[in-house]
Amino acid sequence: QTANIKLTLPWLAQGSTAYAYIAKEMGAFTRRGLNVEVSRGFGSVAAAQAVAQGQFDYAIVGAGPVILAAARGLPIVGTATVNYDMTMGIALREDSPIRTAKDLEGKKLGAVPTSAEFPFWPAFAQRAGINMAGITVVQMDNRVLERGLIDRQVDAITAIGSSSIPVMQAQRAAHRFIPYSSAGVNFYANVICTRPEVLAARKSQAEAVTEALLEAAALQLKEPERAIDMFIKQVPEIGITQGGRENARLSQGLMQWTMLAPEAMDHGLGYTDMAKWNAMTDLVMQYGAPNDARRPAPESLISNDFAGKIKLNASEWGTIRTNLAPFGAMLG
Amino acid sequence: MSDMALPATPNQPRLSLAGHWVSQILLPVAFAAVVLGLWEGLVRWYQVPEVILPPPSVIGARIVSAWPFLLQHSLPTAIEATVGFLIAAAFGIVLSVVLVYSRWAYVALYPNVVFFQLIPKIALAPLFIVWLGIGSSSRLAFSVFIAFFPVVISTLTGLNSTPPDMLRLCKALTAKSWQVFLSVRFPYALPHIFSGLKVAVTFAIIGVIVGEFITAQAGLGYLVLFASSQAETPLILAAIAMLCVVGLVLYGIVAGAERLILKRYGH
Amino acid sequence: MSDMALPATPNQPRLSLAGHWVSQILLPVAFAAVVLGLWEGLVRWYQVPEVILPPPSVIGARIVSAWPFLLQHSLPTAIEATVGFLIAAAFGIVLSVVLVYSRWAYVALYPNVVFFQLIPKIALAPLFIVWLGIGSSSRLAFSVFIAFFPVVISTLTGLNSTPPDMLRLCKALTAKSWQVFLSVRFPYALPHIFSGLKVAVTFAIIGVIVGEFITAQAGLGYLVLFASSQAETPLILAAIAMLCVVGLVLYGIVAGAERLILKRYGH
Amino acid sequence: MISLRGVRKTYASPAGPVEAVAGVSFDIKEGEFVSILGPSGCGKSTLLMMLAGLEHASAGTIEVAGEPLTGPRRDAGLVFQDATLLPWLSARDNVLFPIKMMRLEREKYVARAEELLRSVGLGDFMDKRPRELSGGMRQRVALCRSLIHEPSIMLMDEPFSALDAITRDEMALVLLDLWARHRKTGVFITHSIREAVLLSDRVLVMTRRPAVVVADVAIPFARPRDESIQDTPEFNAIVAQLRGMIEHSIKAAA
Amino acid sequence: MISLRGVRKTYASPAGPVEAVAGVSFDIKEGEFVSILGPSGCGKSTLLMMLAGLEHASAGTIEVAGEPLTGPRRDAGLVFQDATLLPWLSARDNVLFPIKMMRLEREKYVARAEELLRSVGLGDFMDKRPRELSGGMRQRVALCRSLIHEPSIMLMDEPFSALDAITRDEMALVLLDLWARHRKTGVFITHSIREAVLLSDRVLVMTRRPAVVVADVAIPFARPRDESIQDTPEFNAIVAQLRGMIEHSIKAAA
Ligand SMILES: Nc1ncnc2c1ncn2[C@@H]1O[C@H](COP(=O)(O)OP(=O)(O)OP(=O)(O)O)[C@@H](O)[C@H]1O
Ligand SMILES: Nc1ncnc2c1ncn2[C@@H]1O[C@H](COP(=O)(O)OP(=O)(O)OP(=O)(O)O)[C@@H](O)[C@H]1O
Ligand SMILES: [Mg+2]
Ligand SMILES: [Mg+2]
Repeated sequence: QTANIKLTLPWLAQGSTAYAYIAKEMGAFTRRGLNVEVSRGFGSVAAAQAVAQGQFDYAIVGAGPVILAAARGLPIVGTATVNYDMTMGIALREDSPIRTAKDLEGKKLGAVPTSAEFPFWPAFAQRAGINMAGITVVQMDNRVLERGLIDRQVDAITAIGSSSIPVMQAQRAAHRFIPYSSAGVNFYANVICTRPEVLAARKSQAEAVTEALLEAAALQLKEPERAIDMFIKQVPEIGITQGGRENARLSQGLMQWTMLAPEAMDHGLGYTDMAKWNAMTDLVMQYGAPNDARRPAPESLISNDFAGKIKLNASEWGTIRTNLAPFGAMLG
Repeated sequence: MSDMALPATPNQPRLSLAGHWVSQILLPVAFAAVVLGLWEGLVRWYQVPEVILPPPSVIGARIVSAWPFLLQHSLPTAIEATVGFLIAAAFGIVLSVVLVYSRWAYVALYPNVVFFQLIPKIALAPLFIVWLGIGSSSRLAFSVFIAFFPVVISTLTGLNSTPPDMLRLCKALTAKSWQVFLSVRFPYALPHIFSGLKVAVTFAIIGVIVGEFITAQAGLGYLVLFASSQAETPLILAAIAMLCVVGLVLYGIVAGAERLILKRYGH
Repeated sequence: MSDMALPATPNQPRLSLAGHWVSQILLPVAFAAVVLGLWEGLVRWYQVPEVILPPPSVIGARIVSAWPFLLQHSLPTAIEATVGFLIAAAFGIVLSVVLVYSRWAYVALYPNVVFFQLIPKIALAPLFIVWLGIGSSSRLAFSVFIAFFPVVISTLTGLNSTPPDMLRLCKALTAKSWQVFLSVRFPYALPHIFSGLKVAVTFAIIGVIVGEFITAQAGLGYLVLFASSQAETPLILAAIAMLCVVGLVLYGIVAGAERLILKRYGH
Repeated sequence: MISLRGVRKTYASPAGPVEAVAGVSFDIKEGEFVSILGPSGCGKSTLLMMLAGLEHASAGTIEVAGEPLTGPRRDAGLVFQDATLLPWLSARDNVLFPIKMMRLEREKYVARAEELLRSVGLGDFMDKRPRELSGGMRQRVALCRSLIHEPSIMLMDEPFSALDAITRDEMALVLLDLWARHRKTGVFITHSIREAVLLSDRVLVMTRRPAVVVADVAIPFARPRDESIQDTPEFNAIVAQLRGMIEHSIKAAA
Repeated sequence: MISLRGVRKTYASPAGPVEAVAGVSFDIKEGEFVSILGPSGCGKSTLLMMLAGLEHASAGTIEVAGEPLTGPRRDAGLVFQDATLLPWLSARDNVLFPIKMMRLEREKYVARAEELLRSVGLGDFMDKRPRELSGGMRQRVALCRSLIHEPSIMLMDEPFSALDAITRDEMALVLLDLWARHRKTGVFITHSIREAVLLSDRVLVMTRRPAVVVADVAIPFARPRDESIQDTPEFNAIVAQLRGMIEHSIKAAA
């Protein structure tokens, strides 16, 4: 018999999380006896909360929110890491006089407070040696963030590259991007997670969900154009918007660029480097967490039990790297 | 200013003077057309980019090209708004009846109802999601929450506007409470109830849309948000136009029901 | 249900019977206290996590601890809402006067005003930011946009409710239009204008908050959103409580002005 | 026979107690038509409500046929200043409204309702709604309604005050005629001296609030009466006498 | 002298033209007090508005002192059924309202306003607002207001209809007294035959809509008059005669 499962994304359906839909379209769930309902999310933090509260069985959210939720004592646990960089960073207009992170001093910076990169802006600023005192941070809604940059209402925005860059491209606005990772502030993106009690009680189901998603991610890597077609079949509104397909292609490519990491290439898709996770936990505890938070032990939060089963060979990785090169350029 | 005119009836100034339905329908439509024309002209003249403000013709074309899609997304919005409205109406009317028949409840609750009527309830929308999750139940609950208060307040006004002599007559005839309610108080309250319901239906739609902005996977609010995420302003405006249509249709249904029922109840 | 009572005046049912101000103030406050107590008790009993629903005591503590901070963020919200309200009131009244004195404008514009009154304007909020930028001007414009229509509609009703015989008298005395307006029509319209203004002030606040949700660097809407990003539910609720206070204060000012002016104008 | 003995009524109001009726004693005989005259706000309506059992006397007793009155009397027919018809019911259904409220069998009363409507000249208007009727017609419907359940007493609180003078004169004749047919006991409150004299067997005059009865004048005209008596010197003499009493009582109070 | 010759008035209404007044001709002499009686909706108010120059006659002519009337007459004083006082002005300021609207100098008229108010017994109420006054008092203020600018004609549209019968009788006496002092030409619309007879030099009777004048009855009582004439046989005879005419005209039209 099939199990009914609810899965939430961190945000609207985008190329960067398209494998959730592609897994449905290619039958990766049904083959495993799963009937999965994929829901759009309303922010990483909220998605992590929603899964902890049992409104969903599974979620795909960034590592930061997973650690933050755990630090607040919410029951949450990761099963695999799909993408290895949130592509957090500072987006600029191409003609911007800001060349380096230091140049941000004294400027106006737009940000969406509920988005995942916002809490780590101070971490980036500190490590990049920026004096934050003279910077004005303007809170903005997702719906107007990029517009504000293009219209010069702000000098720069903090952004998730895989979301914001496609939007700017669609408006033919050339951009530059300063990733947080350039200052060593780096977070895993897209961790598949659930509640500990689900993992304990239905281990095989958790494994099946993880595998199905990774299988779809692999297909996405190997056949990006077909993957987009499958995605649009599941989410027709992507097709109806004028730049929808292009947006999805960009978002997918940008997120896939982060998969060209030793974790996936050497150990197989879904693999987590526990040392990096430990560093991310430190970052969260230092910058993102409230005073009453308790540091969650990395081992209690994530494991490689289900990861690494799907591997691509070197020539496949080679082709993929060539295909993805333009996206890497966009991320600065 | 033209010369002071003397309206025939105080509340419908000079419409009667303005003559036939032709001018009453044609003129406002013509005015709207002129505004749209100006919009089209100015946007084209100043070459305003489409992301900022597309001309009406582009929005129109987008409505046509996305029509089945818009229709499909109108459905959940319309259904949720309708259900939210109906629940708010039922709850609101029932609470009013309780308040009218129980003096203590009235004194204890009414000021609190007024208080809620005054506060900016929209700020609570995100919490509904936290409490009730992202399903339609939280959108419904929020929509009920904001549509509820106008129903209570106007139903109470209505139930309290029965002529006192009529109530005296009923009392003298030793009528039962429920008889008085069904045959006298409630029918007398209908005009007030409907004016509350008309406010409630527009509020219910606002509630659903705000909810859809936050959580939905379908519906016109979702579509607006989705189109925003793609910076597709023509689709945003097409969805908003559709939203206006849904709003007017639902309002029209309530106003039509009002007409029918008030005709029956002879006010 | 208690026995049917006979209200002395139709619109103030049994308040007079309920007796003194004590019960009229004490009872609702007691009721609110009971609700808060239940909330506190249930949340503690079921150990609901604070992120989901903190007990009132925790919210209270948060209000105390964040007081200077809350106060500081209340200021921009209150100021923008006030300015938005004032602009909406001024524009609304001026437009109504034009409509009342120009028959063509009336016929052409009034149905369009009603149309705008009915549509869910909230969906247009992000476009205001796109058009007017992220400064306070876009929040103000949006707030004016949604607070404007109730002012127009009720001012029009008011200006058209002068007793026709009074207008006949003025005409017989060969009074000038402006004299009639200043000495008769406008003062007669005041009760209606104020009922529109009371709606407008609550709408203006909603407009500013929705605007702040979309973009702001300060203000209570910003604070709610910011607290959401930290999943700090007690602070969200503290900010919302503050918002209610700001809303009630502004409403109270308008209601107070109404009282004063209607006393002067003897309605 | 109805007897009032030392009836008082004091209302509680936010500004303190209001004494509306201050010690009234009189009798009304079976089948007698009594009018009550008095200045505005003197307590006439209060007195009528007490007679209907809708208000309790604060002191004193009201007895109906020797029994003290304790609650609403079902055998009273009420008529108010505004016709208070239900706008959504036809004239016929409005007349039958008391039957519904008293949970009696409608069928038994339909013929009587139509008969009553015909007797006041509304035979062709039975299916009309109140808004399709003139003020006078509406008040005729209210009169029929007050009689439908064969009450033993009609209590009328300024039933014709809202009508224009000509219609009002007509209505007095309609009532005179109705009363001649049904001969209920009648209590009729009015501000019009002429109306009181034309209709009544006795006229009571009340003072300003708190009300007491200052005059009890018998009207000697034979029944059946018609409008022509209004032009007789006797009629005008009684009117002049009553007017004198009222003015005197108002001045005495001031 | 005011002359009406073949005056008609047809209103345009959504349901087609409504003929309100259908050919009326009569004269009103300087200083004469004329009452107009007629059924509801027959066109009396319309006629009065035409006399005030506020409505144009659809056909026929209205001449004042030989000059055709073309627009509002500033020398008319108007009184309506509801006192239509401004609720936020004191009695004094309400009386002075026409002065303000006519852009005349207030100071010159304050004394006259107070004098007028005193003459109707409102000497102690000049600073009161309308809601602090009784219905009769409000209507007295309206009468004073209509006289403040020394009009040559008073046009009164059922000024006492909204009052109760006793107050109404009082008001008729107030008006009789005012008129005795000021002796304006007066046109007085009423539904009350007795009121018309008590006040007027002439009574015109109009038919149902479209209105024509069916009777023009001179009232022979000497001035100054007082209430006592109401109890005389002559008075009642004229009332009976007029009532007969009205009933006849109503029946003829039906
Ligand atoms: N429910 C009540 N509570 C307090 N005072 C009341 C109440 N009902 C009536 N009164 C007061 O009692 C007095 C008498 O009122 P009532 O209505 O009996 O007078 P009335 O003679 O019928 O007057 P009118 O001629 O104006 O109808 C008035 O002063 C009124 O204000
Ligand atoms: N502005 C108008 N437009 C259309 N019809 C009108 C207008 N004013 C009055 N009428 C109609 O003209 C007729 C006469 O009205 P008018 O007010 O002159 O009657 P009236 O004799 O004063 O009645 P009442 O005794 O009720 O005051 C009525 O049928 C009325 O409906
Ligand atoms: Mg009374
Ligand atoms: Mg009239």
